[in-house]
Amino acid sequence: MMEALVEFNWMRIPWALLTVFIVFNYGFLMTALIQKIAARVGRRHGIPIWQNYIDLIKNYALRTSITHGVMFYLGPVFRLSGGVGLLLFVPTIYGSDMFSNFSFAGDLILALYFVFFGTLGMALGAAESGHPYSAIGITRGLSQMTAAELPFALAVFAVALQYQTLSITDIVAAQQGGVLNWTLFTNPFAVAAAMMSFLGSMMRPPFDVVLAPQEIPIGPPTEYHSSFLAMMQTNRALFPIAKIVVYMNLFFGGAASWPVLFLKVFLIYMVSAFVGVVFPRFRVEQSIRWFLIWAVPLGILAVVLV
Amino acid sequence: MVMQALYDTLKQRFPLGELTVQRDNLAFITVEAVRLYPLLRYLRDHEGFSHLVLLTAVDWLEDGQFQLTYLLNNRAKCQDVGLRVMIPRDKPEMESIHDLWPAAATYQRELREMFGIDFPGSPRLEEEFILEGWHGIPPYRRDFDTLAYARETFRDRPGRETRDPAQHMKQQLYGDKGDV
Amino acid sequence: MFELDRSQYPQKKPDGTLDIDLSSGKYLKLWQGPQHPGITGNMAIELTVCGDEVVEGKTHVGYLHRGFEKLMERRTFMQCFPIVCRICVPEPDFNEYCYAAAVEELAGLEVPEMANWIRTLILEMGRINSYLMYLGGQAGALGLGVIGQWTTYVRDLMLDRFEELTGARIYHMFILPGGVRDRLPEGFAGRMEKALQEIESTLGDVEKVMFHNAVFKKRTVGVGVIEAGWVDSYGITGPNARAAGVAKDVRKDQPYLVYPELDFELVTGKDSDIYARADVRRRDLLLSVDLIRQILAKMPKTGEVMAKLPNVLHWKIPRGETYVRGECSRGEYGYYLVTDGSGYPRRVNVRGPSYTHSIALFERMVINANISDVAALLVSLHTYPPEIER
Amino acid sequence: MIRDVLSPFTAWKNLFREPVTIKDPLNERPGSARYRGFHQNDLDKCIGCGTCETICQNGAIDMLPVDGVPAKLGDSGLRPRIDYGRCCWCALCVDVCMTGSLTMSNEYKWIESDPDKYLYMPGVDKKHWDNAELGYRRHEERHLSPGDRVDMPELHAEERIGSFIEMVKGYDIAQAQLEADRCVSCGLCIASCPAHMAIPDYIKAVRNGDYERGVQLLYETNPFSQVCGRVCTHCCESACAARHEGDPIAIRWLKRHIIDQVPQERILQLIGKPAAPTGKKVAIVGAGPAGLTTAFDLARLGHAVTVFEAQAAGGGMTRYGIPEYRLPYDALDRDIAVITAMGVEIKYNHRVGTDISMQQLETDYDAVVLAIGLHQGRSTRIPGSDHPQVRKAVDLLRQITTGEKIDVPKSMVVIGGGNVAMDIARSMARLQMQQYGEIRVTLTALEDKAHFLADPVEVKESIEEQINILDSRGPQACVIDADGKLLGLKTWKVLSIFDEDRRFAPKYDPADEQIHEGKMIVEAIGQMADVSLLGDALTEKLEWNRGRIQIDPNGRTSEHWLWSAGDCVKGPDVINAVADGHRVATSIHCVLTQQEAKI
Amino acid sequence: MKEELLKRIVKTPDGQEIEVDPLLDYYCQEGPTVQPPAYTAIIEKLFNWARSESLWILGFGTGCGAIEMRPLMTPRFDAYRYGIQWRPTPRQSNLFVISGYLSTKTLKRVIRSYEQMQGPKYVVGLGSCTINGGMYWDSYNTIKRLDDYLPVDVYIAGCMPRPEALLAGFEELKKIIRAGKAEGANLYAKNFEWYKANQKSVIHDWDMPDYNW
Repeated sequence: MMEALVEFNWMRIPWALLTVFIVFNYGFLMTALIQKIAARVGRRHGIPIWQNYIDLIKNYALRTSITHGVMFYLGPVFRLSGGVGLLLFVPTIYGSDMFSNFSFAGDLILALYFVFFGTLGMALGAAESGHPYSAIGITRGLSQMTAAELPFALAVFAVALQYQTLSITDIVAAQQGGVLNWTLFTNPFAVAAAMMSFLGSMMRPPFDVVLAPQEIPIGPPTEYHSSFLAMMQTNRALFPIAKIVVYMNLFFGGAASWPVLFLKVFLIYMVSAFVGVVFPRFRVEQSIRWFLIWAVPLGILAVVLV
Repeated sequence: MVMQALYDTLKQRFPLGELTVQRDNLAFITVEAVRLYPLLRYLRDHEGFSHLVLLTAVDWLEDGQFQLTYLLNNRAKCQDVGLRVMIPRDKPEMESIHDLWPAAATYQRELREMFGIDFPGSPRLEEEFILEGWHGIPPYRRDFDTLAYARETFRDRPGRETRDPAQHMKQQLYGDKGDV
Repeated sequence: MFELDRSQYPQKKPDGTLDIDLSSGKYLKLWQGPQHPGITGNMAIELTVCGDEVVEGKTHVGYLHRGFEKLMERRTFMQCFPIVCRICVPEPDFNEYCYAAAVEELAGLEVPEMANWIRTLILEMGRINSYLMYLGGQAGALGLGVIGQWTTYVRDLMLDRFEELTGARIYHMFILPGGVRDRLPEGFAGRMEKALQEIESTLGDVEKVMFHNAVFKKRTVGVGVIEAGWVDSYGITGPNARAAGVAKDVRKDQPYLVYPELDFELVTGKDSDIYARADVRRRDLLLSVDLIRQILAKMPKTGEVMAKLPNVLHWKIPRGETYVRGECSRGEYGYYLVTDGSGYPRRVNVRGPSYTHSIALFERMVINANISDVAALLVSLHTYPPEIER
Repeated sequence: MIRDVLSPFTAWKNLFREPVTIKDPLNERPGSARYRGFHQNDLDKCIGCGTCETICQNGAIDMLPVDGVPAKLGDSGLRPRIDYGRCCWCALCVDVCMTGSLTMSNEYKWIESDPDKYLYMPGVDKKHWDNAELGYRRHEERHLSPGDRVDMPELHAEERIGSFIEMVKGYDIAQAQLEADRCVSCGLCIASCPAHMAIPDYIKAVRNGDYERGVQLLYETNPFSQVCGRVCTHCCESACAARHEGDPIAIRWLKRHIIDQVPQERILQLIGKPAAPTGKKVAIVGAGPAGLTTAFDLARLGHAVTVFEAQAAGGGMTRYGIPEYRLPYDALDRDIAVITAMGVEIKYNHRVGTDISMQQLETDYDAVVLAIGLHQGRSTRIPGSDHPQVRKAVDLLRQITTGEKIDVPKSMVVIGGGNVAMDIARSMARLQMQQYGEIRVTLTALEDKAHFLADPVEVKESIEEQINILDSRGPQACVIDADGKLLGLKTWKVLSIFDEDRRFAPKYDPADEQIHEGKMIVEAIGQMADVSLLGDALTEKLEWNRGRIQIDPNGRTSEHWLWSAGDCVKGPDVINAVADGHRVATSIHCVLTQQEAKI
Repeated sequence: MKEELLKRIVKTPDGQEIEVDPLLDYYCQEGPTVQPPAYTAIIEKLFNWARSESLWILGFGTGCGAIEMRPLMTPRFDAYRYGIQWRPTPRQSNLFVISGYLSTKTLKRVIRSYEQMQGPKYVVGLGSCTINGGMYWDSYNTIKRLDDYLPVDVYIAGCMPRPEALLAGFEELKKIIRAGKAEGANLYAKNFEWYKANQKSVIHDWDMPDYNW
């Protein structure tokens, strides 16, 4: 590791930025596509595929914005840096020199940290906005997040134990050589626990009580607007994909090329949409209970089995 | 006939006023204000009129009276009876019935706001219900002129004018012809 | 195992009111509405919450108050007819019917039979619309948006039928004192049948996705229970009462229009929770579909649609008062009309079922509810604010 | 449980179904056939009655003049302008429209940044939906105001033919209120009434049962309500908005109804006392409607009025020209009694020209009004028309009124197709019935049935009374036998009446010749004034216009002291005579008071 | 004024006492200012295009017209196709659809919601009642002319306008935005005094600061 730092290849920085750029664009298009697919279930066409770009420009183009304080301003920044950070410290394309980013420096723990980092930053920022809906959203978000992270942590623990490493790159490497080498098949319980957690962290029903437009519209980001919102939109394209990349790397054999990555990310993303479209949302204590009853035992089982 | 029978039964217990049978299953009975509460309770507990359909008021400005109408429904027999209570317009006050039907409190709040009729003891009577920041005559009273109020409070869009056909024809066809 | 004992909050003052000191920091005042997507229309609820639990709720209405009852006092009997339907947007026809029936009763007008059939048809079509809207809203309040997409679509099919029959989508203004405006257009029954089939098939999907849904059940079963004893004290009518097992339906109790000639059984439920109410409404919707089929099959082919009216420009009605009711999708809808012999109503009072449901009843039910359930609870009472404040 | 988890996923089947979205909702969705969209107005059909404005509960409709649509009788020239900032598309205006001109298209999109642009005059402001085929139309039957007139109770032909009893019974209160209820109070009729009576107002009085108010309104514009309530030519009814789709309101009968409801003494109280005397004196020649109206007006203003009447009773042509079954004499007497109660002195049996000269009047009075009517019948001048049994209708009618003995023929022929012809035919029929028990009256008219000059009701009633009406027959000669006895009338079929220049030049078909049997022939083809009373000097001095005295718009002749009014200058019509009387009275009053001021 | 808006001393859970003046503490007191467009015309053009293609409607059904919003956002008309979306919070919306009549009570909330929206923001008046009072022209409780209280960009006639008419209205609004003429927010800032005076003349219990973004 130390050598790696010494031999730091400065070319990695533009490559990393390119990664961010590709992922950002892919994220925009893919979320739009998923929205279109969900719209199809509702028997309509849905937004144009480029709608996210327009919305982004629009939000940056707004002439006024107000702030509720420093933390309010920092909230989206934290969120975005959480997203970017996560993306940069996981190997996006396995085996690719250009798109491995700084994964040499980051391990599972760091990734987990980044997953949580944005949420916490957001919590601080949104709390500053002073809106009761934000506050309620945050309390719900944090408690649900905690519950949802628990099985994920267990799954990661199981995987780390299984492959005896904390390096994501190594974990991916261990899964190469055929579909059956994927953690999905080598440790299905861990994957199941992690996917349950994944559902919980994607802010889709049945675990979207944090946003819940019908009761606390729309939770933490209630007060965010203009460029703050634009920043969060950007993050919304990056962060889920970064997270999915982690999942993909840990459980689904990683991706050795962009097309494979696109496909796998899309499919994993679709899992949450597939469930989300057809279920209403749990109350917060119901979802916590659900995680504790269904996901955590699986996680523990996974750890135990390893 | 059924309603007449009910009236006769009630008459034995309470002094009642005029009976108006509107339909086979709907009648209105005039009652004195002081008799209302026990009568309502009797109707609810002993005659099966357990559903308070509505409670509202009518402003008889010319007679200086408010008419309060309590409409009760007997679900089993599918009958309605309306009790009319006349109270003086200059001292609009009536006994509250919120303890007979909790839902009546809402009606009483509305009457208080829209007619200015007081129901001492009814919960949240002082709170604004429908209107906000209203001053002046309660709007449902007959002497409140909504058009005049609207004209003076809000602005209409200019550009409107109209002619009376007869006047216009007079002016066009014969108004200043023939006469000196 | 995660239920907290909250019985200590809030304490009661000696006079029975709740001792809520906002500055203690224990409680939070939370407004939902009027600008709030979870609220059914333009109204507001003011919640005092302690943690996730509501300790007190107040309904605020009046955002849609236009003073109909006052405005009608300065409009002639015919001029009132276009404005009454505005009292309830999603199901305006009951206003038209109840108002027309009250006027007809006091003026002694006999309505032609054909008109009564068409009126019944319109009322049932309106009921379907209203229920479809409700189903979408109920699912949407819990985050199941796709139901709303489907039901709004099939509701639109019904609106198309409304449009060809009455000439408007929302405010039909078709039932006027004396009868209805026109007969059914050519080939109406066939197109209606198509729409009904689409509605039925969509309802099948709705049943699968919404009613046989584990999460939906989790959120609604046992939540928001109306006790049977409340039905009378809170003036509960319609599906809310029927879901509590009280078979109360004006269509059966005091049959009006052509309901005596139609063959139907009341839909009732037992559990009186949100799920039961939704289910009663779904089955009631299917009943309406059936009723429309019956009406179209049984209705006469020809006949007058309007009674002979006097010149409506100076139509005077002798002194009298009456109350006319109908069973709308939310419960008992009624018009109390007082005339004084002039050309204008002396007083009109509109009894919308939401009046008691969304204020007295809701304020009672919301106590000790979870904040997350408030929107679903309100929707499950199926309230339309404009009929509360008029 | 498992089912509850899995069954929601069935929703995903929609992924493979085509969305139900409308591709191009902006263009693909025309409103339905009954859609209540934006308004259309057929400007030619619209009569500007303003009923739409009256019914609009939103106060959305204004009535405004439009370039190129002049006001004319029966059309106010106003057209509705709708404020789409008020309209609620309830279509009550369409339902209530008296002509069906106002309709709605099925267009419904109108976007505007400037809210002031929503004042819209359908038909005038050109829009792309002006000719839209679909859209809301009124139901075939007009529901909101009844279209059929309340039938007037009348004597049946059998009952009435034997006597001169008034045949029209008059409405009772319920009937009158029903009829008055039909009125939409648009006021289009006022302009077409020569006297501009306040028609909607007095109809309203009937509706409200306020007959005293009604009488007051009537007397404001017409002292001959008894007469006009029976025999008025009711131009108003031809301008009535209700006429377009249904019967016009029976304005005439309602007027009669009002006056029938109030006792004579009460009428006198209601119209009040005349003003203080002015000391001015006015002479009026002729106690017909024009003369007496002038007299009434001037007397109320305080002038001393003397009326000179050649006959033994007042009323002029209304008494001597209109048969009793249409206008009973006591009704006429009641009207005249009100006028005399105002202080008007009527000198009966005073024939100006013989009993007193015009010069005398000129010197004795401050102003003189000539209201002598049209009492001379015109002649056809066909061969044999100088036979003693060939009579003029006016003379015969006068004889019937005065009760002179008439030699009633067993059969007779009437020439003429106007109201006078009907009157004489029906009068003679009654006399025949009384005397012989059967009716043999033939009426020949130049015009065909569709163009009869007489009131259609008169024609209908005449036929009911067994009068043989023959149309398109041109009289050619009175057939007289060798003994000089009148046998009948020879007529030819009329081919056309007017030439291309609309001049009177009848063409006949001599092949179609008929002889109508009759022991008497009555000419009823028009009347003229008997101006012999003027005297030569005055006749010379006055200016004339095609046989009538020339007058200015106020009825003043070329002589400053002489006015002329009524049939003799305006042609035969009661209500016109009344209107003329008002006009002349106003003019005289004005002149007299101006004189006063000068002194 | 409502009790909760009065100045008061509040005791925090940890025993501190703080003075709270809700009108000052909870709201911003600064008035709105006119916001200039972007420096270069081409950027502003791009921005205007983006603004026009991304209309986020505030989910506030102020009147009956709201009922036609649902069909608009659902399969039949699917306004999402046209870049129209629905937002539950005023902060994130830039199009306020006033769906019909406004009672004075609602007007108060509408003003607050409008002021909380970020500029440039647009207002669409739906139906007759926003133009000249509509069928409530003689009501004591509804405003008659929306443009007295808020700057309005587009009106859609009808009672109520159908979803198709709404779409046509939005298309018209897009044109106006693209042409750079939808400067309602600046108009509001410029004529702030006039708007406030109008608002206060009908809202009798004015218990909020003059401007509360």
